[in-house]
Parts: sequence; structure tokens; C-alpha cells
Amino acid sequence: MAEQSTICMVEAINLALHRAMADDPDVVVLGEDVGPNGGVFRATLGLHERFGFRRVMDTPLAEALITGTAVGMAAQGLKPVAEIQFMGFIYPGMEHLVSHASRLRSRTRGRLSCPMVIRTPHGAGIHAPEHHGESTEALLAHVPGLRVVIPSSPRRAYGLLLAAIADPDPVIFLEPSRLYRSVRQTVEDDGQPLPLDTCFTLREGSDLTLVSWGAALKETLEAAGRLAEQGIDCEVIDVATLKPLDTQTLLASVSKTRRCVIVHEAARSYGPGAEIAAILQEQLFHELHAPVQRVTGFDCVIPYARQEMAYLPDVDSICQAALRTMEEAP
Amino acid sequence: MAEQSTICMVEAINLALHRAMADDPDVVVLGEDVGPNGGVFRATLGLHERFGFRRVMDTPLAEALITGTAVGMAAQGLKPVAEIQFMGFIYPGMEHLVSHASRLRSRTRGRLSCPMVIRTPHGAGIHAPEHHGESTEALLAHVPGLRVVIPSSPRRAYGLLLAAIADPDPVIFLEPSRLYRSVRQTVEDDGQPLPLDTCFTLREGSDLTLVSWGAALKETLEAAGRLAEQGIDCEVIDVATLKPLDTQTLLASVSKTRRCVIVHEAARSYGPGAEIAAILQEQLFHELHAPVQRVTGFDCVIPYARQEMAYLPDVDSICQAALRTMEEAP
Amino acid sequence: MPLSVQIPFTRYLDDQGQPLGELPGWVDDPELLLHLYRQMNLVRVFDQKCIALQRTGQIGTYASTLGQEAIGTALGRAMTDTDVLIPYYRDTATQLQRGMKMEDILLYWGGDERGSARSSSVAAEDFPICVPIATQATHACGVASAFRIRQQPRVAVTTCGDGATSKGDFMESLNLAGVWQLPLVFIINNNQWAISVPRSLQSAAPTLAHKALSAGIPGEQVDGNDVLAVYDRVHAAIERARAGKGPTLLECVTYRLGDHTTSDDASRYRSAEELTEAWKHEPIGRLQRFLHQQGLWNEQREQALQQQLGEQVNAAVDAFREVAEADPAAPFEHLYQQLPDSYRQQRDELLARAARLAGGEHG
Amino acid sequence: MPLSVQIPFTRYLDDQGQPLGELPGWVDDPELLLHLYRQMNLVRVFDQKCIALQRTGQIGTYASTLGQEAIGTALGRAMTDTDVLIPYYRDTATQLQRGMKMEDILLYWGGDERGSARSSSVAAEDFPICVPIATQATHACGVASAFRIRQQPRVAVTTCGDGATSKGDFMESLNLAGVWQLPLVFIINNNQWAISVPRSLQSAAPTLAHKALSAGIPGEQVDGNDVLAVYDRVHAAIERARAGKGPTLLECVTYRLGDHTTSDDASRYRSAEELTEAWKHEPIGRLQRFLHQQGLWNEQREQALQQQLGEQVNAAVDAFREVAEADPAAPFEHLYQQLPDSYRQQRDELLARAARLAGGEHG
Ligand SMILES: Cc1ncc(C[n+]2csc(CCOP(=O)(O)OP(=O)(O)O)c2C)c(N)n1
Ligand SMILES: Cc1ncc(C[n+]2csc(CCOP(=O)(O)OP(=O)(O)O)c2C)c(N)n1
Ligand SMILES: [Mg+2]
Ligand SMILES: [Mg+2]
Repeated sequence: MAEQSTICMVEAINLALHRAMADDPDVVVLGEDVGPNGGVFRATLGLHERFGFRRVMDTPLAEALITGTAVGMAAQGLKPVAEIQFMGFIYPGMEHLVSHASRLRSRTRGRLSCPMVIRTPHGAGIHAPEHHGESTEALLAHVPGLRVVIPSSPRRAYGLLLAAIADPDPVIFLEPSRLYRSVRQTVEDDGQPLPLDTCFTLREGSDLTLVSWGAALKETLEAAGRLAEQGIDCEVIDVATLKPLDTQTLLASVSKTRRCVIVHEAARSYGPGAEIAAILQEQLFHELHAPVQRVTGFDCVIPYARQEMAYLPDVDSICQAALRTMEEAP
Repeated sequence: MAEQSTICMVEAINLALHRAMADDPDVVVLGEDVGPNGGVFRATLGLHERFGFRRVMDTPLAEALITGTAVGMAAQGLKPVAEIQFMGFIYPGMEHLVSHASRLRSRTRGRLSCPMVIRTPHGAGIHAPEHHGESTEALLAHVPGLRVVIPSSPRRAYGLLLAAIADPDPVIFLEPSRLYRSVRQTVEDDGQPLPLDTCFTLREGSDLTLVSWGAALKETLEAAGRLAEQGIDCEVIDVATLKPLDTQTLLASVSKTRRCVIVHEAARSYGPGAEIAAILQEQLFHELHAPVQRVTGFDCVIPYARQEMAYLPDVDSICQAALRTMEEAP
Repeated sequence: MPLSVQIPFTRYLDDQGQPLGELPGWVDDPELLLHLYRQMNLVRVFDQKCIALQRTGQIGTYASTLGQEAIGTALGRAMTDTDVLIPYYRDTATQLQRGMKMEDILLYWGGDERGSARSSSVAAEDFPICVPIATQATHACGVASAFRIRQQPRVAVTTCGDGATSKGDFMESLNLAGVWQLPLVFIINNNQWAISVPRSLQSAAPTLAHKALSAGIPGEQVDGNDVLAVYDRVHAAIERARAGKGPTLLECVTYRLGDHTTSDDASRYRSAEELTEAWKHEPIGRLQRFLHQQGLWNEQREQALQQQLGEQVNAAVDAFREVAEADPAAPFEHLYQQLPDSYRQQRDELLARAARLAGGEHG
Repeated sequence: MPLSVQIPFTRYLDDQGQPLGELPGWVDDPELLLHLYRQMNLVRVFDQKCIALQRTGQIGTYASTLGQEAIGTALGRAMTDTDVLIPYYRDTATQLQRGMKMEDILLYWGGDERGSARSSSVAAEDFPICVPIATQATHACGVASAFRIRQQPRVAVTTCGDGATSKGDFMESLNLAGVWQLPLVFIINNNQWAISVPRSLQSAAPTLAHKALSAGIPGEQVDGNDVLAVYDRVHAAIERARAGKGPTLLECVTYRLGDHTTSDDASRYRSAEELTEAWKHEPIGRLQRFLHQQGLWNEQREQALQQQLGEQVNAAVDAFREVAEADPAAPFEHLYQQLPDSYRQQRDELLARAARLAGGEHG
């Protein structure tokens, strides 16, 4: 029987990495400080000791290089899992993500492919220095050919990471750093991937659909609880895979509830919520009782630690938007 | 009296650059091949001869460097206008755009600022090689602190570029390469900037609002003409400045017509049209007679030249979407 | 003052094809010499055909290899079948030597992704042409790392231009190759120009091989117009890498006799004198004169060769013209290994637009 | 084999503070020596206070300068008021020497953007601390270019760590500085570690000063724990740049005696022996012994100094604690020079969230 333990998200990620490396010799890990140090968040702890320097590689400090090297490894059929230390440092690798990782299959009409994973901590709220709280998933989700996945619990982190590593195409795996150690769950180390391309319904409800992902689900679920006290029965959906988007689950939920509030940490304008709102109004124009609302981070630079928390969507904002949405007559 | 001449868009850009450099010694130009060669599209023609190598600088081949150097120049109060040879090569500079250009003012609470312009050819349809047809304006429009401007005619290119250079904050100026030489207009070299942050209404109409920008306005205007023959009176709006977005003009138009189709070349999902659709349905939920539709490029890698044209929104697709929109009962 | 460092420079033949000293032993192999000569000529004939096809609208923008035939030819020959090439866009010579079909190369420049799909069996793992400058160097690091991880005796070879050496990717890759001692050979095709930017404005380094010093790896220069020199040094670098002795940077000094691409007009920014001077050093004539001296070549043979190459190239052009239309759904078929359901509608829209275009309908 | 190149290395004092040879003339200036000594001590006292404030939750993550006080102190002193510093995050010593107030530095590390706003008049054009590794080097190119364009006799000075030398930005900048002959000095604080990655895994280059060779600019090493050596070489490089003679790369060899930041635990990846050994070379004791030998220092003076510095730092901490709350609308006030109308609603939402947080309301 598979071992089961109560662990936090970063431990679940570590477990999935151990599992994937043990099961498949083609899985390799690279990045800054992923070796003996085990990663600055300890996500790669023990990998270096267990699998050796040949498969667990501390790189020089260069994110374009890390990303491009992963592309080259993946083209050779390895399954590189590269860590970018914080999402704020992913940008030097953008050229490789946009112009290569996402295109290698298309460019060669399937002759070469790019089964790589980029893991990186995502989101604000841990009082880290500037650039350590980015949530720019929209920049990646816009790129055809990439997959973008954001887990929101230890169990989903475990299963989705296994799926990301097994996937034959490039996956950006964004790990909400605010959740790394704040929630514990029993996770069975059964090597079972969770499906990519599927939203998870975390709570069923009939009055209103709350759509979110990553760390913002914490406040979203809390808001659902508070709204329940007020007699509003919310369905809560964890998008989990932003690209490609599972529109079916979203449409099914909102055609049932006819009301929707989207919650995300990312800046509002041209943010990921816009796409979901646009699709819902396109497809469910006649069903919707109220406009799709967005509760989001702001269109400003994410403030340093002292003012950081005011940037994040809070439970009150979500409840207010939900109440506004409920006010609209059917 | 200011000189007036009938010129194409790239000549209008060249005219604006000459004007800005002549009027303000702080304006400097840098990039690959912008010197004696006058730029691969000839946008910087004659600048090197006229203003010398000190103000017109051929750089080594390195876009992160070009972008970062412009940041440093701008912090010193120069007004650098950097050319990136094609939008597909802007990605190495993303780190500087996201983490520095857009943040320098905020980071120093106004002590330093970043009055720079990045000019780059935008969009497909000129049968150029791979990566020469990008339209990833959404990646930039999502970044707080940047401005993103796309002209759609020689006259607007002249006035908007002057405004972009004069602006105290960083501006990404995307030049539709498909329009560089295809349209001619009389342009008065009067040094007058056009307003940034404002949509332009290119055609007034009462039945339906067509929203677009850049080269796609060509097909959009054509579609409006064809729809007029069928008795459908379209208003056509050139967004021109995507960031920050002039929501007022858009809302005013659509609250009049109650129907809207957005047309853009960029990939659909998480594309710029999503934001506009999301805002319209949020603000005009009760006014809208039909869902806001998007006619866009596809969520695939932009095909090479042979299949490139099928990727672009065509007049038929726009008309079809418009007709679908008109079918909805008020 | 910058330190002055002497970088090794190899040249075996002068412009007249006269040996400058003792030649390496392998030069005694006439078959190899004649192969290199034939192949360089093929590249040139094919190159002229490509330019003609571009001028008549049959292919798109094309990057000529005129004057740089020795580099790719020697390089492709020195690689073994199990090695992997990670090229840039001016690598027609290398691709031909790696067994890629001319019709595939034409397809690529003709704006059809299938050109990068149908590689030869030798080139099956080779990377397609890379357009974003210098990025291929990091991919080469990944390929070479895979060889190292799997402990395979294979070598990755990557090429780039002189301009590319200024971009971070190139230098980051050199540096990684040094620390990880990767089985990786970096070839710089220093043709003196990056579009209109001359070598002197690209870097103040006395040679581009100096870049190797910053990564702690061997760097050398070679006369890129002397195919014997290039073959010798590339071969040595590849075998050194194969033996586990780490990466090498090889700067091949040559000259871009053509425009940057068919979209460029080099006469805008460089002098006719410079070009005339450069023609004196071009590689094919040099080898031809050497072969003449060695009694391996004569006028008749030359005529026969040119005739044969012309026919070979024409046949390839015919084959290129006969390639069936691409599947209009291809952009979606090869986006992911399996197309997500939610993309089907977009695929259908693409097909509809493509059908309208093909049918010559409006817009 | 990589070519072996001898890079100049400068050290004036051994670990015991004994001169290793003739000292430069400026060392005869006791005022300067005492200033450097005082300042290095201030940095250390302030650094310890910062760590204590972090441990007690009064500021956020902090990057200690322990053991690296000589570099920034000498550098800041060698710069003139009109020069511009483009620093990285381990530059407390330089910032203090540039006249930045300690309370501003505390504000910055305390998570308040105003720390980078209120610079001294000397540092008014200095860049704020740069977090994305090596990007500051390109900004420095821009600043130095501005000086060149305007023909001002000013110099830009930029700093970075050993890890940063692997990133494209650093190498692209060195290269540009070389071609454009910019008035720009690059300082590497080689403290042997980039978080957990040792210098040996960062590059196979024998020294980081070798990177200069790839850009055709002078590169040299200096003992970063010998403040006399650092001051001498930085000063020379700055004045060389000011005289229009171009850029210099200076690698200061030192050691990170502390953890990477307060979030790090270096004992996970480096040995206690290595640390003990490194303490023998630390810079403050070395200068102190030299001053003793010169008769410029004694126990009493030392005690008085430490007392005075403690008070000075405590006063700064008090001032830091008294800084008024930041304007909750600040993130929008400084986004653009003028806030677009369409942003007003978001600003109001931000104010509402901030008010709820301040009021301790739900969520
Ligand atoms: C990242 C990037 N920037 C700019 C370009 C546009 N561009 C194409 S080729 C070229 C010059 C390259 O010169 P060099 O490296 O010397 O190679 P050559 O073409 O001379 O063989 C430029 C600037 C590009 N393809 N990629
Ligand atoms: C682009 C980027 N990647 C990663 C990081 C995370 N990071 C912060 S400091 C650091 C190590 C830097 O080492 P070094 O350059 O030697 O400077 P030191 O801190 O030792 O002074 C890393 C990887 C970052 N800040 N920026
Ligand atoms: Mg070149
Ligand atoms: Mg370091």
C-alpha cells in the first residue's frame, strides 16, 4: 500500500518530485540552489543526495539559460523539471517559453517536442522582498502551446505535478508560496496523476459560482462560508489549469447558478479573469442573471511588504461582489 | 506653415522621429541597424546623418541590453527611443519592461522615472519569416506602469509617436508592419502630439460597435462598409492605446449601439479582447442586446508564410460575427 | 589597458591555394578533398537557385551562404551521425552535409513548417533552424547535458553569427558548457557583419574567440575560407568533446559576400571596395586551385560537376514544387500532442478561413 | 586546454595588517584611513542591528554585509558626488558612504518603498537597490551613455555578486561598455557564494576578472578584504573612466561571512571549517592592526568609536520607528506621473481594502 502522510504543499511537491524521479530515469531537476540546499523553499530536498548530481543540477545564475537548457534536454526526450526561484525571475526565460518551448512541436510538425516543466513560486502575501510576489500567469496563459497549472492544496499539488511531468508538452507549474506551509493534508504517495485541463469543483452550490485558483482560493472558500451564513449557496471552482482552459466545467456551473464572481491575485486589466468573464458572457448571455464580476489584485505594482496585504483580494471584497451579483433580479 | 506631404506610415514615423530629435536634444535613438542602415524598415532613415552617432546608436545584438540601457538613459532624463527589430524579439527585454521600466517611478516614489519608448513592428501578414509576425500586445498591456500604443494610420502614427516620446512614463509603441507602406495619407509636420489614453472613433454608427486596433482595422473598416450595404450601421473604434484603456469611449459607444464585436490579430484566449469584453459586460450588462463577440487570431502558433493569412481575422469572419450579433432580439 | 592575449589561428592554404606549411595527414585522402569541394559547390549552386526562387516569389526571405560555404561543409562532414546539430539560419551548407534534402530546405524558406519536419535520418534529432538570435546555444547546452546525463559518447554542435556573440544566451551557454564540461562545440560564423552592424561595433574583444576566456574553455580562430583548416579544427574540437575533455569555441573568420538576406541591400552600408577585397579570399576558388595543384582537378571535371550540380538542384526544385499543399489544420494538429477538446471550434474556424482564402472568396 | 592568462591582483596588507610592499602615496593621509576604518565599523554595527531587527520582526528579509565592509566603503569613498551608483542589494556599505540615511535603508528592508525615495543629495541620482540579478548592469550602461552623450565628466559605477556574472545582462553590459568605451566601472563582490552555489559551480573561468577579456576591457582582481587595495584600484578605475579611457572590471575577492539573507541557513551547504578559515581574512581587523602599527589607533579610541557608533545606529533606528505610516494610496500615486482617470475606482478599492486591514475587520 502506498504511504500516506499529513503534509504541507511544499512537502507534497517534494514527494511528487521524489516519486517522478524514482519512477522515470528521464526525469531530471535543474535550477538555482536545487542541489545540496534543496531549493530555497526546500521543494527539492533530498533529491540531490538520492539521485546524484547528474540528475539534480545546480545551474549558474541565469534564467534564460535554465529555460533554454530545459528545452534542449526535453528535445532529447528527457523530462526536465526546472525551478525558477521566484516567478518574478521567470522573465529572462520568456523568449525561450514563447519562442521555443511552446513552438518546438509545431515548428517541426511533431518531429521534436518539449516535455518540460517549469516550477516556480507564485503570488504574494509572504512578506518577501520586491519581485517575490508576482502573479503574472496571464502572460504565460496567453501563449499558445504552453500549459499553465496552479495547484491549491497539497493533494492537488502532488497529483498535478506528476501529471505535469508526465505531460508530453511544456507545462508551467505555478506554486502559490502563501500555501507552501499553511495547509496540511493527507497525501497518498500513490504515483497517481490528477487530470490536467480540468477544473476542480471544491464546493457545490446553486446560487452563485465563485471561480478562483491558487492561494486566492483560501479567501474565496472563506467567503463562500460566510455567504452560506447569509443563505447564499456558492459553488466554488478551482480552475487549476488555466491553459488550456476547461470551459465546460465553468459553463456548466454558471449555467446552473447564473451568477459568477472571479477571484484572482493578478492585476485586473488584461488579467486571467477577463478571459473567463469574456467566455461566460459569450456563451451564457441569456442565462446570466448578473454581470460576471472580478475581484482581483490591482493594476499597480505589487507593493512591498508593508502595503502588500491591501493589494490582495480579501474576503470582504469577495462577499461584496457576491452580494452585488445576488442583488440583480433573475 | 508646417510642411504637409502624402506619406505612408513608416515615413510618418520617420518624420516624427526627425521632429522629436530636432525639437528636444534629450531624444536619442538606439537599436540594431538604426544607424547608417536607417532601420530594417527605414523608420530611422537619415537620423544618423543628421544627428550623429552620439544620438543615434547602433547597439550590439542584445535586446535585454537595449531595453535596460534605455531604462538607464531614461533615469538620467534622456528620452530614449529604442527600436526592437521585430516584436518577436522583444522577449529578452521582458524582465526590464516588467521589473524595471514599469516600476522605477513606483520603486523610488517618484524620485526617478522612465520616460522611454520601445518601438517595434507588430503583427503578421507581410510573409516574413517565423517570429516576424507577433502580436503579443496582451503581455505588455497586462503590466501595470507601462503604456501600450498601436497606431493605425500615418497621421495617428505621427501624432501618437510624438506623444509617446513626450510622455513621462514608459511607452511600448507597436507599429503594424502590414500598414507600414500600404496606406498613404497627408501628414502635417506640425509637431502636434495626439492624445494618448484615448480611443479614436473612425466611423460613427448606431447599430453595432466594431472595436479594433492596428492592422486589423483595415478588415474591420472593410467589414463596416460591407455591413452598411446590408443596412447595418457600424461604429468603428480604434482603441489605439490599449494601456491604460479608455473605457469611457468604449462604454459610450456600446451603450448607444448595444452590440459589440471586437477584432484583433492576437491569439484569442487571454488576449486583449477579453479585457474589453469583460468590461463591457460588467458595465453594460443591462444595455447589451447581444454578447460581445471576439473575432481574433487563433490560439495556435502563428503559421509560417504559406498558411499565415488564414490565421488573420478576415472580413467574412467579422461580418459573420456582426450578423450573429444583430440576430439577437433587442 | 586590456590584457593582450594571443589566440591560436589556423590556416593551411593561402588565397592561391598554396600550402603555408605542412598539411595535416588527413589531407592525403583525395576522396575527402573531392567530397568537400563537390559539396561546397553544391551549396553555392543551390544558394543561387534559392535567391532566384525568392526573386520570382517562389520562396520567401532567404539568407544566402555565399562565401561561407567552407564552414558548414567542413562542420557537417566532421560530425558523426550520432552527433546533433543545433543550427542557426545561415546553415544551409551544414544541413545539406547532414543529409537534409534540398526540397525540405526550400520548403522551410518557402514558408512551410514541414521543411523542418522531414529531416534525413542522420539529422533526425537535429534542431530546426533557429531565428531568435543565439537562443540555440542554450538548447545546445540542454542537448549536450542529455548526452552527459545518459553518458552517451555524442557531441552537440551549435553555430551562430558574429552578432549573436553579443547576446546573453551565447555567453550564458559558453559559461555553462565550461562549468559542466559539456560535450559541446560552439562555432561562430564570423562573416564580419550582423545585418548592417560591423564586427567592430559588436565587441571590443580583439577576436570573438576571446569570449572563451570568460568561460574557462579553449577558444581558437580559424580561417573560415580555408576548408582544410576548418575541417581540421572542427574535427579536433568534436573529438576532444567526445573524449570527455569538454567544450571548445571555434571562431571561423569569413565574409558575407551576399546581402544579409534577400530583404537587405548591403550596398547601403558597406563599400564596394570592401566587397571586392573580400572576394579575393573566397573559399571555393581557393580549394579548387589547391586541387589543381594536387592534380586532382581540371577544367573538364569542373564542367561536368557544374552540370551535374545544376541538374541535381533543378530536380530538387521540381520535387519542392510537387510537394502537396499543407493540411490547413496543421497549426492545431501540432500544437499539443493531443488537441484539447476546447480547441476544436477554433480549428474549425481556421479551416473555414483557409477555405475562403483558397476559394478566393471576399476578404 | 584553455589559454592561461595572468590577471593582475592587488593586495597591500596581509591578514596581520602588515604591508606586503610599498604602499601607495595616499595612504599617508591619516584622515582618509580613519574615515575608512570608522565607516567599515559603522557598516558592521548597523548590519548587526539590521539582523536583530529582522529577528524581532521589525524589518523583513535582510542581506547582511558581514565581512564585505571594505568593498562598499572604499567604493563609496572613491566616487565623487557627481558620479552615479547603480547598486545591487548587498550594498549597504556603499549606500552609507554615499550619504544615504540609515533610516532610509531600514525603511527599504522594512518593506517600504520610501526607503528608495529619500536619498541623500549626493545619491539623488543613484539607482535604488536592484533585486533581479545583474539587470542593474544594463541600467548602468544607460547612465554611462547619458554621460557620454551629454559629454559630462561623470562616471557610473555598478556592483554585483559573483553569481550575477553568469547572467546575460552582466556580460551584455561589459560588452557594450567595451564597444562604446563608456565611463563605467563594474565591481564584482565575489563573496564565493551565490546563495548555496559556490563560485566553482558558477564559472570555469579562473577568475571572474577574466570576463573582461571577452569584452576587450581591462579586468583586475583585488583583495576585497584589504580596504587599501580596494580603494586604490577603484579610485584608479573611476579616474580612468572619467578621463575618457573607458570601462574597467574590478573583481573584489572576499567572503560572505553571514548567511545569504536572514531567510537562509548557510550551515546547510558549507562547512564550519571554511567559515573559520574565512574569518582570518576579514577586513576590519586587518585595517585595525595596520592602524595600530601606524600609531593611529588604540584600545581607548576603539571603545569610544564603538560606543559612538552604537548610539548613532540606535538613533537611526528610533528615527526609522518614527516614520509616519505610508499613504495607502501610494501604489497608485506613483504608478504614472499622472493617474489615468480610469484608475480612480481601483485606487478607491485599494483604500477600502487597506482601511479594512487597518481596522482589523474581517478577512
Ligand atoms: C533576438 C533577435 N534579435 C534580432 C533579430 C533580427 N536579426 C536577424 S539576423 C540579425 C543579425 C545577425 O547577425 P549575425 O549573428 O552576425 O549572423 P549573420 O546573419 O551575419 O550570419 C538580426 C539582428 C533576431 N532574429 N533575433
Ligand atoms: C534574476 C534573478 N534570479 C534569481 C534571484 C534570486 N537570488 C537572489 S540573490 C541570489 C544569489 C546571488 O548571488 P551573488 O550574485 O553571488 O550575490 P551575493 O548575494 O552573494 O552577494 C539569487 C539566486 C534574483 N534575485 N534574481
Ligand atoms: Mg554576421
Ligand atoms: Mg556571491
